[in-house]
Amino acid sequence: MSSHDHGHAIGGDHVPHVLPYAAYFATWGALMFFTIITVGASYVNFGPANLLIAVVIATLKATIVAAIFMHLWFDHRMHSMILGSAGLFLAIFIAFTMFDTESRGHLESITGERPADMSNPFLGGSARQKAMNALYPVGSNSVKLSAPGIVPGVFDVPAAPSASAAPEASATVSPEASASASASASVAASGSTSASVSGSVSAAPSASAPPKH
Amino acid sequence: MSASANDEKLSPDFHVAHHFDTADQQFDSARMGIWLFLVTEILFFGGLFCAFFIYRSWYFSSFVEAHHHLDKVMGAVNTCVLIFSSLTMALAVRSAQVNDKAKTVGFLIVTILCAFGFLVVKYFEYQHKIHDGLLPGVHFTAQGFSSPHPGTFFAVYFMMTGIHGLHVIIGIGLILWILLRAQRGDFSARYYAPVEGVGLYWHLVDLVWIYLFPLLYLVG
Amino acid sequence: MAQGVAVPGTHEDHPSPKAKNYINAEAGVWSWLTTVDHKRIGLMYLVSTLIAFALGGFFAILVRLELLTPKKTFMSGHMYNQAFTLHGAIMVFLFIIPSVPGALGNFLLPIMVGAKDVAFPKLNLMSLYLYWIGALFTLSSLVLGGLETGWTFYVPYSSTTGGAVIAVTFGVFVMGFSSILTGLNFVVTIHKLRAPGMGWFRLPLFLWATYATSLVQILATPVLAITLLLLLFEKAFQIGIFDPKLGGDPVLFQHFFWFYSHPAVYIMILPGFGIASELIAVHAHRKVFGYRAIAFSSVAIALIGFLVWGHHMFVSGQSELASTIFSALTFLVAVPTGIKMFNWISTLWRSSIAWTTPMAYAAAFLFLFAIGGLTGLFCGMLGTDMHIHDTYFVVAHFHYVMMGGTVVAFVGGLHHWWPKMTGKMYSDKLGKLSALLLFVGFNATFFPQFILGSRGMPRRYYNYLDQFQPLHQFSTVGSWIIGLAFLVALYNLLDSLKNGADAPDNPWGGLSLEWQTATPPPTENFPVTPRVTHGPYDYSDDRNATGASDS
Amino acid sequence: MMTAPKIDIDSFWLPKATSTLAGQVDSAWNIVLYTCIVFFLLLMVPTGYFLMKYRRKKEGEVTSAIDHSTTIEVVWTTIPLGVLVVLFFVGLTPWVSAKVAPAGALEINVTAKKWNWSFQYPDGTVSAGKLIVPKGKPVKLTLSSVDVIHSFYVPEFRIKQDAVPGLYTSLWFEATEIKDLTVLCTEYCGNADPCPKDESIPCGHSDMLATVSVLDETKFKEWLETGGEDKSTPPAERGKALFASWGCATCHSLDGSKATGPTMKGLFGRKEELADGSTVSVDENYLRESILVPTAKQVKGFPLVMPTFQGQLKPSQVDALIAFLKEQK
Repeated sequence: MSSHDHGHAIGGDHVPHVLPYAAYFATWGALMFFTIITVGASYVNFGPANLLIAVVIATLKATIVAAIFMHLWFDHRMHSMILGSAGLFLAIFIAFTMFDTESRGHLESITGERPADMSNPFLGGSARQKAMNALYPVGSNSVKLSAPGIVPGVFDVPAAPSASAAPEASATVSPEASASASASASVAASGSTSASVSGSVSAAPSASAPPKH
Repeated sequence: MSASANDEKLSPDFHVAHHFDTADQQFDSARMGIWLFLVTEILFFGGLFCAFFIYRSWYFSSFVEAHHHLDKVMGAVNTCVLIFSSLTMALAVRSAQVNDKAKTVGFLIVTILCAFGFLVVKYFEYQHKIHDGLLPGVHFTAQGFSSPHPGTFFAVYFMMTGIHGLHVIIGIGLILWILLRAQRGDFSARYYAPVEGVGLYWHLVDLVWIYLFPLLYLVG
Repeated sequence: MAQGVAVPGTHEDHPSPKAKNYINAEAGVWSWLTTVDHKRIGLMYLVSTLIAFALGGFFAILVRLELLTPKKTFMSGHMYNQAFTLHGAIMVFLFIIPSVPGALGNFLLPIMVGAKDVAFPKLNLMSLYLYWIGALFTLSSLVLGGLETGWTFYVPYSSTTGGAVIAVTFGVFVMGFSSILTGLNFVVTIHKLRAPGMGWFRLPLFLWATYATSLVQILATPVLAITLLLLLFEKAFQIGIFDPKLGGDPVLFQHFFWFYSHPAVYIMILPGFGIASELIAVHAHRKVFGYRAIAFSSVAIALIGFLVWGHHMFVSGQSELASTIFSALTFLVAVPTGIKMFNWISTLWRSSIAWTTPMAYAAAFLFLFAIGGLTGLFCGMLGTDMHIHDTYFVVAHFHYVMMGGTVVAFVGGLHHWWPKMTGKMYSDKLGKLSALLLFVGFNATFFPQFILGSRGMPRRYYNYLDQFQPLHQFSTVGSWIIGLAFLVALYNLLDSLKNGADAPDNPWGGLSLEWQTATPPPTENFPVTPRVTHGPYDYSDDRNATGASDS
Repeated sequence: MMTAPKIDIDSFWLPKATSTLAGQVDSAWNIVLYTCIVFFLLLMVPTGYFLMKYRRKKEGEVTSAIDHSTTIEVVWTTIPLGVLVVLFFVGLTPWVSAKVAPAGALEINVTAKKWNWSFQYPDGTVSAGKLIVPKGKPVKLTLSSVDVIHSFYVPEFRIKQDAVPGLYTSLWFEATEIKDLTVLCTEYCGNADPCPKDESIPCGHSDMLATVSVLDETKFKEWLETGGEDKSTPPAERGKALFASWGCATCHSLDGSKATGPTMKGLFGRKEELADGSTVSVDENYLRESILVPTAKQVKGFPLVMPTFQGQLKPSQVDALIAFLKEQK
């Protein structure tokens, strides 16, 4: 029963691989050190890197715990592979899901205000809708829809202001841009997709983009 | 490695289960089983981490605002408590490996105490949140938030820490079980797989918290 | 007899079948409920999953009957929704997922690797109990106001509708643990408990498939668990993770759900692949063509299966970029699946095919799965999926895969191993009749659904446009033939228990280890741990050629 | 169930193609269909042949020992892979065109709710249950839902898109024929229990139909100018139609029976007790307010589940509804 065999990958498992106390306390010290670092770092604002720093330090700590406390360093490589596979599949899960959620238009980015009025999603919230309401007061019987181009963009009149390019806002970017990608939430993404695939579609389809068809 | 030296250290109750050929095989199987189980635990928590990252990205200002309502100090204290308990758990396994029954029992007791300490701190944290109306979804009643959907942060917070807390409670039960068996003298240098298995589980609970603490308390 | 596989003392002077075996080793209900013998647990799984199958099938017949006419035939729309929900939930969670691993896997895996039991026998029993508990919660919906969410539990419908959502979600959550523990047990058993000489490339292909299945169970099921837990909390406490009113995202639920449920499709079909490999090799008495290709393709399918879940969400509001990537990856799964088909067919080449009942089922499997697999291309293609998504085309596609694939393979496998499990031979004639009826009835039921779907008939419809009625009626009549086929098979198998001849140890001349032990096997499978000297399919007398599979 | 136009089937598999996109989808469909048939024959002809040819004639036949061929494995890995890559792009093409609407398309907002569709035009015109579009012009639909997930599907256009609460999704089409087509909901959305007695009221997922009416450009302009309403019919009759098409009848009965909301029988002039204890006499103002701001005065004993119709109904439509409700003695 030897306790002097640490430091090389273990062979016979019925010989417990016993680490010296120092190794455990050193590990603990390292963990405490990184805890202090991560707490300290939280008082400094690194902007978008905040999350990255926190995750990196946490991963360092987790690696130390796994390697020493959980004995992975001295264990069958199989067990490291098993743990690694958990990380891999978790990464696949989070990465693919976020691939969607990050490239998908979300109501908030469109309406600019939350909570959205779920009972009437098209009322009030969207900048496009506001612009539309300004042009054509809702339900106003006085509006006579006789002028050409009253359904902007459909019937000729390319220069006519489109529904989304409201009078007040053709210059402002944020609400309008999102409003014109608008409503099609996800089209922005498809723009880039298709651009990369077929090269035929503009990257950011908007009301002013030339008609494709 | 003489067989007789090993046999002396075998605890009286220990026998290789009927379907295994050797103690090695049994020990290896148990550990592989535990590691596979830890994989499922990681993926189980993984769903919540996924939700955290997504909603943080969507409701960034809300997450930043909401995380200031968590008590950094309490979180840090709990982190230290849990890391310390991880140390004592590792030492308990070490003691079992070297046939030191008294120390095994002692370290396990410290580990359990730390676990209870963790839960006590958590209790006070929860109490504050509930008192302040910082609850998930429809139950969120706190006033004065400038960003929409702070309830989402607390949904993630309560689900994550709640499930983690549940794991701590289960861990206490498991350690208690190991403690009683250690007291009874079930373990030896040749047979300590249950101690190591529970130890691995406990380290995983610590490992999850190592991520939860900075994500929820520090960067929000 | 035991060509190439030396199992000392099992077959030479094998006593009569009345000798002590796992069935008569102990008597009494209690001895079954507390057993840790994998074979008894497998048998209990078999009975339980078959009961679930009967129940799911009953709801299927109800659903088809209601669709005999548009509008109301005999039940209300509300009841119809419950019927198809229960049909789906029972078939998926109570039958297909646990059936092959739980019943055949449990029974065969330790024998096939030459072990006495699985690595964790008590855990194995716990899996069975968890399955029972979960099943009880799920079925409690029948009395707790029903469940009408569809088996997919999409939010916000499931989190706002009434009924027994919480009970069922909890039940499926518990059954998830059962599935995880079974998978974990199998992986460890295959890694650690193989008999001497049983190298990885001497594992029967059924075990490769089961191994791949178990990996998926371990890696994917926990995500289902957390999904259902979140849904449960959403429903009970409105925590707002998925509820759009509170800032949650319903589409995120679909990601969570399909991250499990797409790989779960492989939990369902991979064991079917494994069975098919066994049936074809044993009943054609031929060395499997492309053993390694089939083995690795199982693992490849399991792993690639994790990258494609978004193809269930092409029209869900998922971003176009994500859909495009998921579609591209989806096509990759078709490659290893194709490899399997090609190799199975090549295994038939220059073989010696005995037209037994299991072979009849295997032939049906090849035909039906070919259709099921190929029609998947329509669903994986972005442009065509837009048209057929959530229509009967998809319904037909997954029934061809799940039922034409897995269920047909399962029933074939049941006939294949029935003599080993029970010690009785059934009537081969009736068995083949049931296979024929199933084949005819299945195609009559589901082929019209391809046409219905491509013509625009959406799924989960209680009421439908009159013009679809003829095809629906055709399909309903087909479902009766399927029902008849299963009744014939059931009668045949049950009758064999009473009137069947005693089965020899190795009725089909198989070479894998389960055929080398007594029928039915003794409690610890082999009197002496077997020593494996050749691969499981070394049928050829040409020993020079067998070297390829040793290594 | 609403009366829905028949789906025009003009081939064995597919409905008639009546949008510019449908042609593209059908080309992709045909390519994958023929590929599948070829592969199916490639698999099944040898299978059938082997199954017959290699039947066991006597016990103990020697079978082939050939157990692998790397060449052939590579062949049947790479050739299908190549075919699949091609199929991916075949499927991608129509999808990209389906997802990117031409600029300047007529934008219509589609609101889905259990179990009806409403369509809002840029000028504020709202049409319930009937989508009127011009032929030969691109129409872009932006979808959302107020309750659960629904899905907008027109088989003859080959388009489908989920309407998700809390999210805007979109799709577009350009109709190529003047005719009426059926819109189906393809995302399961439940059933009412029990169903209203009147069978014309949609009661569940499979009744959640709408009609797309493709008109020529002139007729479409005419329709839009009149706000989609025929002013010649009496208000009460228009109100009756609105009452049905907006799904009011799902919650409000006309025969006095209790449902999710108060019955409309004998409503006008009735004294209603409100949740806050006060009472109100039902007059025009109360009705208008209740339609536009249902939360303002909640009738005691009924859940507050009615959605607002503010911005969806025009004043003249509200008037028509009130006229209809006044007649429910």
